[in-house]
Amino acid sequence: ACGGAEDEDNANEGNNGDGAANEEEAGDFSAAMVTDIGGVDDKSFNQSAWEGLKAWGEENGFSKGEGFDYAQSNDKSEYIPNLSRLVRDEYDLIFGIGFELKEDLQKIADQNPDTNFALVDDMIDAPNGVSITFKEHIGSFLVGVAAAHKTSTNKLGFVGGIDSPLINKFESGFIAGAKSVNPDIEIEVEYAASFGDAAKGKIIASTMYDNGIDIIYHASGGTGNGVFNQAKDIKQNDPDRDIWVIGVDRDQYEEGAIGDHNVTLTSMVKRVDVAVQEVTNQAMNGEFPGGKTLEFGLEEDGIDVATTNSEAMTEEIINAVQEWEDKILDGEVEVPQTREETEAFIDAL
Amino acid sequence: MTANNKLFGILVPIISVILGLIVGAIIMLISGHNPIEAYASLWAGAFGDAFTLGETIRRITPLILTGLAVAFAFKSGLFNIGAEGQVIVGWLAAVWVGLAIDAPMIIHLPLAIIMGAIAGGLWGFIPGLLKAKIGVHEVIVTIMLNYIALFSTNAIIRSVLTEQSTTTDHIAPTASLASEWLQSLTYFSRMHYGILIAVFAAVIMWFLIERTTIGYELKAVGFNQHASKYAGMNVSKNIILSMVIAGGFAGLAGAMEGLGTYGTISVMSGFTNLGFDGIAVALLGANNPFGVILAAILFGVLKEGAGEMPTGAGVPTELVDIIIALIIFFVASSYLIRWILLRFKKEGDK
Amino acid sequence: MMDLLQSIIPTVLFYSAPLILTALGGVFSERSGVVNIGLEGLMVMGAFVGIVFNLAFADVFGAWTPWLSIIVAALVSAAFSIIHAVASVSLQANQVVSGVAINMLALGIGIYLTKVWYGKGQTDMVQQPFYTQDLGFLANIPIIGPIFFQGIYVTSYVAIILAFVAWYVLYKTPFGLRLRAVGEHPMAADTNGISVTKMRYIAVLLSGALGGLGGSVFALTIVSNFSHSTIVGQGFMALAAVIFGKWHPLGAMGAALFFGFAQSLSVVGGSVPILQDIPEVFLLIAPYVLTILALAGFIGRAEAPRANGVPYIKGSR
Amino acid sequence: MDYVIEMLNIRKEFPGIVANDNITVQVKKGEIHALLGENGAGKSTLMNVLFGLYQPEKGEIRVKGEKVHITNPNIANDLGIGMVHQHFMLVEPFTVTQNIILGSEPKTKMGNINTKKAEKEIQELSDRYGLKVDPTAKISDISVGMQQRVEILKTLYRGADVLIFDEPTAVLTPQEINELMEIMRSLVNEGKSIILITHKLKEIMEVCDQCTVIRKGKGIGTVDVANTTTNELASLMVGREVSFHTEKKKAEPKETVLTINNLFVKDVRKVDLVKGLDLEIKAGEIVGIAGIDGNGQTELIEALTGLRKSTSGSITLNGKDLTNKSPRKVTESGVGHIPQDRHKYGLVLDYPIGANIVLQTYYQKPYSKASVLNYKEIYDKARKLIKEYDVRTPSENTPARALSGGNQQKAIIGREVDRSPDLLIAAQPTRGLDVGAIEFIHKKLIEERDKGKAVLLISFELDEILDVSDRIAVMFDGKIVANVNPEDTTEQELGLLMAGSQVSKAGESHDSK
Ligand SMILES: Nc1ncnc2c1ncn2[C@@H]1O[C@H](COP(=O)(O)OP(=O)(O)OP(=O)(O)O)[C@@H](O)[C@H]1O
Ligand SMILES: Nc1ncnc2c1ncn2[C@@H]1O[C@H](COP(=O)(O)OP(=O)(O)OP(=O)(O)O)[C@@H](O)[C@H]1O
Ligand SMILES: [Mg+2]
Ligand SMILES: [Mg+2]
Repeated sequence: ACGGAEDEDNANEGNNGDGAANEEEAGDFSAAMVTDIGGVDDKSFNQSAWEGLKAWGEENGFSKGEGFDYAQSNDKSEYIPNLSRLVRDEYDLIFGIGFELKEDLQKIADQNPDTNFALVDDMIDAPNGVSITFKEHIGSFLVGVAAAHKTSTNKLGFVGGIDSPLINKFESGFIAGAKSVNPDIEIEVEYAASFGDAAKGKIIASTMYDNGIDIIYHASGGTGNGVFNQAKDIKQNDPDRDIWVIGVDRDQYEEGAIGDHNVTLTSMVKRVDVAVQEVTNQAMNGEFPGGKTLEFGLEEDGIDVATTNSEAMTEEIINAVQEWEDKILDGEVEVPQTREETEAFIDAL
Repeated sequence: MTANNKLFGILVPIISVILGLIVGAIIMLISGHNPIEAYASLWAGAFGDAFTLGETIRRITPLILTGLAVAFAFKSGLFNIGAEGQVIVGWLAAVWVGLAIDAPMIIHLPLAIIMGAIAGGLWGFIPGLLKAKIGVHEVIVTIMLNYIALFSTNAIIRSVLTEQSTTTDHIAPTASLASEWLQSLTYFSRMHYGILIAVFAAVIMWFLIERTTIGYELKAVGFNQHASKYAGMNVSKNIILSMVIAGGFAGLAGAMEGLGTYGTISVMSGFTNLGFDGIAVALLGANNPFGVILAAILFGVLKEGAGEMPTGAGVPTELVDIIIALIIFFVASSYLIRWILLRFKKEGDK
Repeated sequence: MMDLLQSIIPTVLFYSAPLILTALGGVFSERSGVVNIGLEGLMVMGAFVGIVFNLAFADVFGAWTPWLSIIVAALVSAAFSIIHAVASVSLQANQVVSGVAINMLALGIGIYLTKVWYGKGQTDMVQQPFYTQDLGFLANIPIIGPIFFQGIYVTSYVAIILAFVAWYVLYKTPFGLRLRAVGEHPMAADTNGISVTKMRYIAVLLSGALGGLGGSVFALTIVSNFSHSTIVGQGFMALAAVIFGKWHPLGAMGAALFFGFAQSLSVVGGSVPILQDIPEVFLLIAPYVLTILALAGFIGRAEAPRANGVPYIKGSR
Repeated sequence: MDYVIEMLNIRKEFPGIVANDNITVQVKKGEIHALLGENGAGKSTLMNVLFGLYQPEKGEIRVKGEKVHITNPNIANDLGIGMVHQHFMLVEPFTVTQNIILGSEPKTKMGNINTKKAEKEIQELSDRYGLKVDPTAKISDISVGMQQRVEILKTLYRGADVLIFDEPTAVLTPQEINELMEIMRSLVNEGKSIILITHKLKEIMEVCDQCTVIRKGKGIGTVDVANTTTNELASLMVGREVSFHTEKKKAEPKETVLTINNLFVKDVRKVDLVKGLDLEIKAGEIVGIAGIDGNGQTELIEALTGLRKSTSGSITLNGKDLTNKSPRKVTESGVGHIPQDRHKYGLVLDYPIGANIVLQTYYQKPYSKASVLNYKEIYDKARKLIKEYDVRTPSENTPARALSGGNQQKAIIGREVDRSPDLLIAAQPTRGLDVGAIEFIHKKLIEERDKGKAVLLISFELDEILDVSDRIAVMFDGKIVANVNPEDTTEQELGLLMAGSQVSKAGESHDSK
């Protein structure tokens, strides 16, 4: 049924294990990535990262296995073997996708000073390693703005996966964004204690929507499936009711489709692909920013607010988002990243 | 007859493994993969070089211990589905000690290991106590305790061991089982001294069960509680003891992960599966400690080698899970294999 | 209070329905004397088949797709459970072992085929899941209607009705009497001319069908796609419900509803004033702690069917 | 000839053993036909062949002259053959009715079980043959005797003309045995035929018309019961002369070993079953407890051996208090116990016979030191006892499960006696055993007595009580209601006492409260 061009590409991977004869001479630079649990088809940042790496590879005339590749982890314990295998296969730059790989990537980077490493979503500390992070709080702030404009009940919901500093960043930005537009808006925050518990996500969403919340922003991976499910169910029963979900990491428009409607208001998109491509190019050109932390935000095209649902994201909302985006870029607004900062932020409103 | 049984005892697992691999190959053929390539890459993935060998051994270590945890409880008629939760609390306790205490290695490391075992033992004590005193089915209690261990441990990691972070700091070197020497031998694999502990634990289990009055009582209670009571044994005590020791083994498995492989503990979104794999290991090992070691080696090799199959042959790693499941089936249905073997033997005799 | 009930009850129902269905399967199997640790795997198989069928045929069958999906899932899971039946009934395998293998096999096959067919680790979301609805005139009954019959999955009531059907079958029909006899004293049944093997095969197949139903209902009401994390532990919870419910269909249903209640309380609890100050972790573990306490406190010793887990070998004592 | 059943030249093999070797049995209509043979002779096997549970390797079965192939119990049922098994085939949590109709249930139009109709039919059947069965009772709640009558009803309900009884009296009290004999007679009067397996020659003499004797799987022949004697039957069975009366010297009781004072014990259901029992046993005497099952014997033994707590009263052994001590304490104080259920209590069936020999002493020297077992000592001991007590087993490594009931019992007796306890409690020590084994066990009990030990024998077999005891204590309703000398009493009198008909004594114990 659905599935974009990327998916079809993926579908072929199974068969070219022997590696088709490559038309072009491979250059002497190569890059690879290790996924966290989920794999390159997780419809989330693993997939996004792989798309970036693939785009880079194709730009430079490589094919999978020749110049770029990935190793999939099905379990935490597989990070080290995967990273290590890629080192031994003499890749010049190796990405670890996701904060889960932090410890292991750090270890491998220390052990292999001649190889370059990059960690997405967390920091490593090594001269041969670069940290790639995103300003999720800013993206979340902007979708908060969108939600504040869209809500008719002035009640919003936030569903987090595991209560952690990273997810708190999403929460903080979202609350700040919504309250900036309208300080009277109430925001209910729930954590599912898991990134894979759709049932829990559905129960939380059901409770939230019952309590008059009309827009839920989720930063909870697979748990979010349950949120979408519940929203679509309500929509199915009552097509006139305005119920929305805000997606995370990538554009979750597809997940929101229900008949002629779509409950995905927008998504806070992390352009991991952009970041991966960017860093790989730098490394290839001998400008590897070793030891640095790269923060991808609005300026770097690392954060985006999806507007695929053009019916829901009206001109007016897009303009409002744009307005706040400018304010942030101008430094007029300092978006909070923790709960304490958020409290202070709200008090200052 | 007994000599025959011994022979069967060895032949059945071997034939099962072979059958499992054959069926696995058939599945690959049907789904359009090349089984020879796949098994070659599986082999390379497990034994290809020093690194993979080291990683394979690392993977075997906790499997031996959870296998023992299930096998030990089985010996006294108890089914320990709770190894999973016992691993988690053992891991937590070991890392906690590794982080919180400042002591020379000679004290710190044993203390951390023992605390892991004690935590696991405590997690086995609860279902043991409920079974012995109130007769609550241990299967259901251990299932529930798995979840309780998972969620509680996550909460402790986040709010006690760290400040809302998902991974703890690295344990002090004095509590670490990791060894630079082993790592340098194996090109930075995470092989650690835990394998010695695991093998030692198997010897301990064998000695306990086969050579001591404790084992005599535990087995008797497992076979026949009425007769055990009649013979003056304390049935409740033995049920509890069995679960505590079983939990202790699983707790050790957790300690191996915490002190050896990772040096940290992270918030887990799901189970480690070490406990569930332990069930399979125990079964394939016929609940015999040395059988458990062999079974753990087999599963460790298959699982470690599987990582190489997608890149090496385009075969999804799950094929190995299918093969392991099939092997378990064949072992469990050894009746069939025995029957066939007997047939062959009869033909041969004629 | 009304509001609270109105938000809790439908949640309890949708969460519990898959557990009820699967637990009923467990009741049939264990009542016949075959231990079924493999419920988890049967649910996985059901979820996998339900989703794949739905994805493949949504265009053909339209609104009927989810119903056909769960039926096909039930059939395929029943066929899959034959493995367990052959191993534990005909080949005298250790039934726990066989069940563990079923769990591994189902997940292995599900993900393997997903990767082979779709080229990725999880499927897309289905276009034809189940939706909640108001149940006709029942929804208009004052007080009860809004709580029990508005915004409900029909599958939840299917599960509850099936629980009563299972009770009727087990306790009122010759088939049920024979099935229970086989689980209590297979030799007695055998000497009365009842085929122990046949009854146990039927029971295991029923558990396969019901487990498949449970898994597919879970997938099509809650998750909407299939991946390695679609079914994580629900089968074990269903098994717990079987035991908690003392191997009785209605008991198992009660236990499953209780799990659903505890689960939803852990979410709704956050908005109930008294529960608000309790650290989250306590609400999270509440369902599991409550189950243990309930077993230890009120339910006490649960007697399994006497021949549960014992292979029947003709002529032995 | 109008034979209803003819089993001609039947051969049945099990791996490594020929259980039935060319056996022929012919049963006439309306007769009670006995099957006699030692333990393991092949009687049950032969009947299982007739009932369709086993297939014979050779031979022919004819029912009413027609050659038949009975490949499963359904066919046997259809041919009018019913079997009451040695080990009851009853589903405990089910009701009497459910057990009886199982497999051929009457249905309503709705397809569910027509329980009402079934109950009515069963009540009628029960009344017709005087079986006194309550169709709505649960099996787990009724006595062994009634369970057996349920088994009989099961066959009658299926319209059996030929009933097979496999050792029906082994588990019954004398009263129940008499009732059963009555029932059998009335069945035969109604035109049924019966095949009866029993080890009790007296029963054969009492009710049977013909008797086929089997020895080690071979048919020895069929005799007309009217023209034979018990002695002849016994020597046919074992192939040698057997003495029935146990030779023993007169007892010489010495000091008191066991004193039980006003003991009260509750059963599982928390009902008092032992109600103020007093008993004394001296060194060098065998005290037999006679009584009908269910009068508190089991509870008394359990209280004596520490398996159950008493609610009041005291138990003293050699002057030391043993009340409510743990089984281990009791054992260590010098009590040996041959339990009535050898499979449940006496043995760990999955342990080798060697390990079973040290079931109570494994933790003591020389079998273990500092918790480490010494297998050499254990197996040396086992080999010694196996030889001494003639336990027939391939080796001391053989699992206890593989031994026949008689040999299991001998192993238990060896274990208990070898510890040389001051008090030996023997509960139903010969249940289900053949005369040879019984003879051996009685001899051992008397030897113990002669060594100056106290022996408490509990048995439902009046013969055994009368034969072995030096003194008989009659137990009724939780109390010892009479002490009688075996030489001065008759079965008749004992039976009356056991039924509680001695009013004056009952009044006496009433005062003592
Ligand atoms: N299922 C079986 N498998 C193997 N051998 C068996 C089996 N059943 C019985 N036997 C063997 O067949 C022989 C006859 O056993 P059977 O049970 O018929 O004896 P029996 O005459 O009924 O003895 P008892 O008086 O103790 O009931 C025994 O030696 C026994 O070992
Ligand atoms: N499945 C079996 N396999 C091998 N031998 C068997 C089997 N079943 C029974 N036997 C043999 O049957 C014999 C005993 O059978 P039998 O029914 O005669 O026992 P019994 O003396 O009547 O015991 P019980 O006390 O249970 O009445 C033993 O020799 C035992 O080894
Ligand atoms: Mg017999
Ligand atoms: Mg017998």
